[in-house]
Amino acid sequence: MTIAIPSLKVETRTRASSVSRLIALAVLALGLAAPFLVSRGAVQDLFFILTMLVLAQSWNLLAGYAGLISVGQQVFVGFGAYAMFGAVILFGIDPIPAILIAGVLSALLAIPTAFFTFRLYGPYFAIGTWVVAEVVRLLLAQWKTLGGGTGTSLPREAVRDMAGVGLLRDLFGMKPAQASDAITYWLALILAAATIGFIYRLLRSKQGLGLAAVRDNEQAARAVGVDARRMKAMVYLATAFMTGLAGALIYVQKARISPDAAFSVTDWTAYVIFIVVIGGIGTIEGPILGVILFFLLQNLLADYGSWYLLMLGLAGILTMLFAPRGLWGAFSDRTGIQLFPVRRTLVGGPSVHQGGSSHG
Amino acid sequence: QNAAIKLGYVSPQTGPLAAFGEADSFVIDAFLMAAKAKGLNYEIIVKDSQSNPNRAAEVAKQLIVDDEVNLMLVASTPETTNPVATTAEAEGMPCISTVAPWQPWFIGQQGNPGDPASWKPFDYAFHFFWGLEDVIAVFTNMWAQVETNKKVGGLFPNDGDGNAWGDKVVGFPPVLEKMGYSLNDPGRYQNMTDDFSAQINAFKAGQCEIITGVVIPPDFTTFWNQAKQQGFVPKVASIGKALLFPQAVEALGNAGHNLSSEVWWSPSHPFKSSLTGETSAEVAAAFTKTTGRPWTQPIGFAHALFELAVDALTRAEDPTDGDAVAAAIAATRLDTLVGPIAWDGKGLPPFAAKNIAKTPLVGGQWRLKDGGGYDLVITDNKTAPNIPTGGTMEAIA
Amino acid sequence: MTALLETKGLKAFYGDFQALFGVDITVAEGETIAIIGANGAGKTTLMRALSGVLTNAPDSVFCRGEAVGALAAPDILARGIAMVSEGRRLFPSLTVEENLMIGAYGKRRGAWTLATVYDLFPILKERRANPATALSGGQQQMVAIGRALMANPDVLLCDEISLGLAPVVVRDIYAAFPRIRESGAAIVIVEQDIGQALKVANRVYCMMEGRITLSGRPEALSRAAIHAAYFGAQSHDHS
Amino acid sequence: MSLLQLDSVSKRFGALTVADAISLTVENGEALGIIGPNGAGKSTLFNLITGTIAPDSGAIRFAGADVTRTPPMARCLSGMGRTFQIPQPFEKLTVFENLLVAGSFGARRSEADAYDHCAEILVETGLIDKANVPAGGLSLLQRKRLELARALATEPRLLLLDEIAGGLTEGECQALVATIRAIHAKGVAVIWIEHVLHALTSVVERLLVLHFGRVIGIGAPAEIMASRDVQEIYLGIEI
Amino acid sequence: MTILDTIVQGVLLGGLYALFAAGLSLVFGIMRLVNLAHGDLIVLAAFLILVLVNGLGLNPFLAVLIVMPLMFIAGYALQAVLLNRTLGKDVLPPLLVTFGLSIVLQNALLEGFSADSRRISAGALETASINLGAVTIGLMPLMAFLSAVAVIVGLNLLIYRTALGRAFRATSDDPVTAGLMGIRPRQVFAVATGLAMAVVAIAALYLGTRANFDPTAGPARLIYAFEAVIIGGLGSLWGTLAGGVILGVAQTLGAAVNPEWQILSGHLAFLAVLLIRPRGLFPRAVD
Ligand SMILES: Nc1ncnc2c1ncn2[C@@H]1O[C@H](COP(=O)(O)OP(=O)(O)OP(=O)(O)O)[C@@H](O)[C@H]1O
Ligand SMILES: Nc1ncnc2c1ncn2[C@@H]1O[C@H](COP(=O)(O)OP(=O)(O)OP(=O)(O)O)[C@@H](O)[C@H]1O
Ligand SMILES: [Mg+2]
Ligand SMILES: [Mg+2]
Repeated sequence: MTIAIPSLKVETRTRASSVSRLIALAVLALGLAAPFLVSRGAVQDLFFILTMLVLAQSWNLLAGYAGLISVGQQVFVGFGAYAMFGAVILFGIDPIPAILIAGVLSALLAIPTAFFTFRLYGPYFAIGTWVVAEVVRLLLAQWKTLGGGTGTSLPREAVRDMAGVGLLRDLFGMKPAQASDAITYWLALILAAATIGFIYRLLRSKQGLGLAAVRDNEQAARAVGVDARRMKAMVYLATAFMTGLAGALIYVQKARISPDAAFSVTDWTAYVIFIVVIGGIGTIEGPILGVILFFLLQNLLADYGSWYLLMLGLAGILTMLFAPRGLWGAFSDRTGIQLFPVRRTLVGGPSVHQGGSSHG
Repeated sequence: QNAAIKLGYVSPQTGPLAAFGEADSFVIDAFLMAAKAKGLNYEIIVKDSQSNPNRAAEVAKQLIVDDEVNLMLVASTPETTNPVATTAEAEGMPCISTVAPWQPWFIGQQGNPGDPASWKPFDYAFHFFWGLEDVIAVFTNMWAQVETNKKVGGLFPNDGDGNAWGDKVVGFPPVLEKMGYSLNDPGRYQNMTDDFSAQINAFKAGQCEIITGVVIPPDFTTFWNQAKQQGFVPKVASIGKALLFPQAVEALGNAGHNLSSEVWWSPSHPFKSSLTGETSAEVAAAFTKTTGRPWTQPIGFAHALFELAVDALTRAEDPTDGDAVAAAIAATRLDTLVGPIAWDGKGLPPFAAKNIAKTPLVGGQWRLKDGGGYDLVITDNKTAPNIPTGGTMEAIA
Repeated sequence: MTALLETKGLKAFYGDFQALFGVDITVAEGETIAIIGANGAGKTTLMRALSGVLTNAPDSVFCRGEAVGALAAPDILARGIAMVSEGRRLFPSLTVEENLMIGAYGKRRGAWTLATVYDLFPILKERRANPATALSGGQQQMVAIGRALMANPDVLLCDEISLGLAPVVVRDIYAAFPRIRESGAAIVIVEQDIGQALKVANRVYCMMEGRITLSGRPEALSRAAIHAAYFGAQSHDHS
Repeated sequence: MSLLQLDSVSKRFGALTVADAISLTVENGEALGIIGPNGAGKSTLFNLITGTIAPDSGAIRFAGADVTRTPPMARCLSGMGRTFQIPQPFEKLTVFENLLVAGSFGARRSEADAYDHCAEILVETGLIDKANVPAGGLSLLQRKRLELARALATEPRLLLLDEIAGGLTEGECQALVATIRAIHAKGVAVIWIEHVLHALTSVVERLLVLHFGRVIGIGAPAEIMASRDVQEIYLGIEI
Repeated sequence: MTILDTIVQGVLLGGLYALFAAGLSLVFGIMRLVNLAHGDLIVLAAFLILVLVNGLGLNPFLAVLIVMPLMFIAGYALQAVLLNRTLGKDVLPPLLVTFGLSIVLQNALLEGFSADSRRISAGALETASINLGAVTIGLMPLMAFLSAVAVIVGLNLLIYRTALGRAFRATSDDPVTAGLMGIRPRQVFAVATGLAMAVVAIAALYLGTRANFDPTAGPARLIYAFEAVIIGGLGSLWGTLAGGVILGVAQTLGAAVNPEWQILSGHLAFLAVLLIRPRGLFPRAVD
């Protein structure tokens, strides 16, 4: 017996999401024009925000959706950065293609590291990722051609003659430093948009549905045919790729690298975790909100040195205790607003009511 | 009245390197007062690197882009000076840097430090300090005062300083060999190592009577205690970095007696400030009076940094033009609190001639005072005879 | 006279799922009560509510007239109510003897000590140094009962102590009950094994879907009524 | 060739034997009922069949292939659908999405292909009104229904049901029986663990009695229910 | 016989690591709580000892006796006020809260004590040693090792011989049933963390006398402590000692080859153990 449901339809969009789609496009357009509209300082601030956003979205995908709590993501930032430096210094490749190479190499690095860390669960996994990051840091610190523990700088010409710099100079009369700022900024913008786009698409795809199932109940997910291990491995690889790209991009802009800086737990993992947790883990909106708050906090309090970090630590603790779903989570729970909805809503059909509680 | 000239200053004021930045606010306050008295209009924007190289690069960018400073000043350890100088160079911002031996500063900023043929000078980044050749000369001069078997044990970590000191080309090994010392270098260790038995065993086996290296304070404490426990007591221990600050030596208890170290500045240095006319002794005394803390070596260099800034900016045709300021820096001839400074390539290999100016270096030994605490006594001045000694080298008991 | 233990309109919830809908029972000093009912009737939930594992409205459970509904398990235990949990729940990292000793953690004194418990279940003395989980199911159940006795309770709550045990073993365990009663404790047993329950109880409550549907002295209840209550079909016309 | 074949499968948890050399054959399209006291090892048997736990010895064949060591995910893809005794919904996903996971992964379809099929099952199992409600907000009975619906969405050849009728009203129970019959009528083999005997016996062709992890009887329901052993062990009533 | 000396020094170093790890192991074993602030708490205790030694001129060994109860109280309060709220199925809250705590502690210490690197002076003991011919054993490292053994023997006696220890194990197995025995799990957890902090005070003494420390020295110690716990296996204190020794010996052996390999060898030994035995060398039977 089959029951025909002629008017059945599945919708994934809400009014808020249609609005936010427009807003996103406008923001993107405005973002692209930013180097012509705002000061260089603002462009650099935006670069910082965007790269941190990429790191935060990646960690959020890993921890918030795949349940893999890593405190060792700095391994991909540092490795990506070193791969880029290696490609530029040793092979004379232009920094921009070198960034791509770095992303790919980071994803490749994820294979052997997953081999170790995926044997571990929960807190063990977290510690395991940290140790792996230390091992990679110590190994790279032995690589004398890239400066060993001292670190090294990108050749000045590499950045100055980077693809596109000449073009910008000719077209808009930008100074090389300004032009390379603009280029790295655009790359960061594209990377951030692509990361969010990728994560959003993933979550709305069949794989995303499987991922959500694994997050909610791994045992049941396996029982209905979801390959939880593969799913997690895939996410781990994807985040390694995105994090590696971000790391390489950040260090194109910094132009100087050392193992301690590139593999800093504080800069590339602790801050990122705070951003995600304070903003709202397990949502796409959370890290966006979090990174903006983080930036404001940093600017307001940077001159207070250790007080700033102390406040950040306290804010993280308080959020975890009193609003474990973060600021966006709390907001969304109260208002039902979601800018990036992933719900599949069944509408139409004989007796479907389009009930109000369509938000989770 | 002209708009104020803006100086950006980056140093580690918090974090593990904070001892280096300890004198900053004292030096800056004194400088602003002196500048005002002279009718100069300067604004100084100070940024804390938090001892973090990432942060140092970031604040340097902010100073250049947001604050639009006219000149970048940076001090203390390659971890701080290198990211800042790299950023300034990329941005076309003139930069004066100090308190890092020149090799880790210069070579450490090259794309491929292992390939001297690829090294290039900088257009905007200038550095003044001594180099490894100086510290080698000072150390060996000190060692020559004591009867030893000329067997040296080396402690070089895998960091900016350690790699430079231990370098087979520009570091200690080639020079020591030439001078008839044999160097026992077990290899680069990581900072914050908990056990030095491998090194101690190697030094014992090699019958080393002299220990040298560039070690961070916690590691030196670990090493020195362990060495004593293992019955390894060299006649001479000349260590860079770990013995700079009196607090660090005091942390060794009585075991700090007669340890020796490089001395780049002290109250007995016979130099005067070009800005205030004060002598070294006067500046040191003022510091102790204001802060209640003993004098430290970075005071003189932080002070000199500002002397150089004023000098270059006054001479520059247009202090707001980076190229003009860079040209003025390159043409400097100034007698500062740390000695005469000129980027004239004196005592330097050709590749570094443009960007480095050297300051005099002597050697000293920490001596226990009767009432507790330590004195740093200058024990060797062959490298800079104008700086008076306060005693001669003694072997460690 | 106030009852030793009493519930008044006791309700219990698991999230938004209601498992008990106003249960009233009383337990008098020295009495043995049996609670029977089909799977999912709410018997375990009732036990958990009585023992403080689930907290309730304060005035839904009374112990000697004191409202104890909102107290946590250790406070309930301090008032002399101990429980043998469904499924035994021994501590696997403790030996048999340690499992027993931990029953005395609350330091209530009385007739039950290690010696008297070993006297009641001699086999446990032989196995005292073994990890508790290395014992057979029946022996484990003895440990669970002994552990609860070590607290010298005034009321002993037993949830399905015959669960998964062969009838012979069940008989052995029930053989201990007269001795327990002699020590003065009232006993509340939850049983699916109706035969056993009816043999030892002074009074029986039958539960169905979170409510008491039948109660009385065992000899006064018809087998048909109980059987019906047990399997859930056409039971409502009894009670 | 039989659909499912267990060959002397055993499993122990420490000292506890929960499956004791169980051999069993289920044919294509057959309906088998499993009964046994609490803790007899019924759910464990399901876990062994579906791969949630691995047997200590013995072999399991499904649809002609040896699946003794294959993971649950692969067994689902080869046609086993199961419900959990304690419902395990994906709490943050809606009811419809819960089915979509099963319908797209378990039945190897694209997501869009699974829409119609999943909506049909929602109607069939009476959950269509709750389609857009997060599963975390369902009552226990609805959760159990969701378990069934989700198992169906994987389009199984063998459906394993673990105590899904408990707590239903008579009317609901009959509706459930009708649903399961309809599924069975389409040729899906069913293994059903149930305490609600009248519901079970009105569907299954054979009944298996499990006690202490051992098969103590298998055969036509009437025959099994009449056996003395079963009456004594399962009902605990001495006749 | 340098190799013998290398191993002996590694074993002694392992004792120090085990001391760092013992408190962590206790807490980890009883409530599965991963305390990322453990290293910073060691540093905090070291500063407390320092204040007593410098301020009141106390002997450091005496100062520890005062700091131990202080740290016990701090640990008790920490668990009761903060950490108990984070326990549950989800591993994220405890990780994050202790991570936040680590940052807070480091920076509060920076504000309070500045970044200067400090040291607790133990006088002549620091450099004293016992000469056994082939090997020379430093007195302080030996005392650290013996303290580690003593702490582990003590904790094991506590855990396996006392009512409190039974309560620890029972609560760890099953908090709900433990409640039915009159045990208050939250209180038991607080006592456990208090004890762990008392052990931390002992670890702090040896940290502070062996090398300099500063407010940011914690995390570097934490990672070794964790490795020791995980190598040893969850809940096994002797395992933790073994884990510490494995780390220490791996480090000294690695350094004997080349100091570059010192720290790396420790980490690699850790990864190797994980590869062979993901649950550690002496895991608890039930978990
Ligand atoms: N932790 C829980 N969460 C949600 N529902 C629960 C929980 N525990 C029990 N229930 C439900 O509450 C109802 C009553 O369960 P309870 O365990 O009290 O029954 P019982 O009479 O003891 O049954 P049994 O004979 O199976 O032991 C059942 O429908 C059960 O499924
Ligand atoms: N993972 C496990 N570890 C240890 N023991 C277990 C485990 N799973 C089940 N058991 C035990 O195995 C026995 C059989 O359990 P199972 O769940 O199979 O029983 P069941 O027949 O389904 O009972 P019910 O009717 O209560 O559902 C029980 O004693 C149970 O406690
Ligand atoms: Mg029950
Ligand atoms: Mg079951």
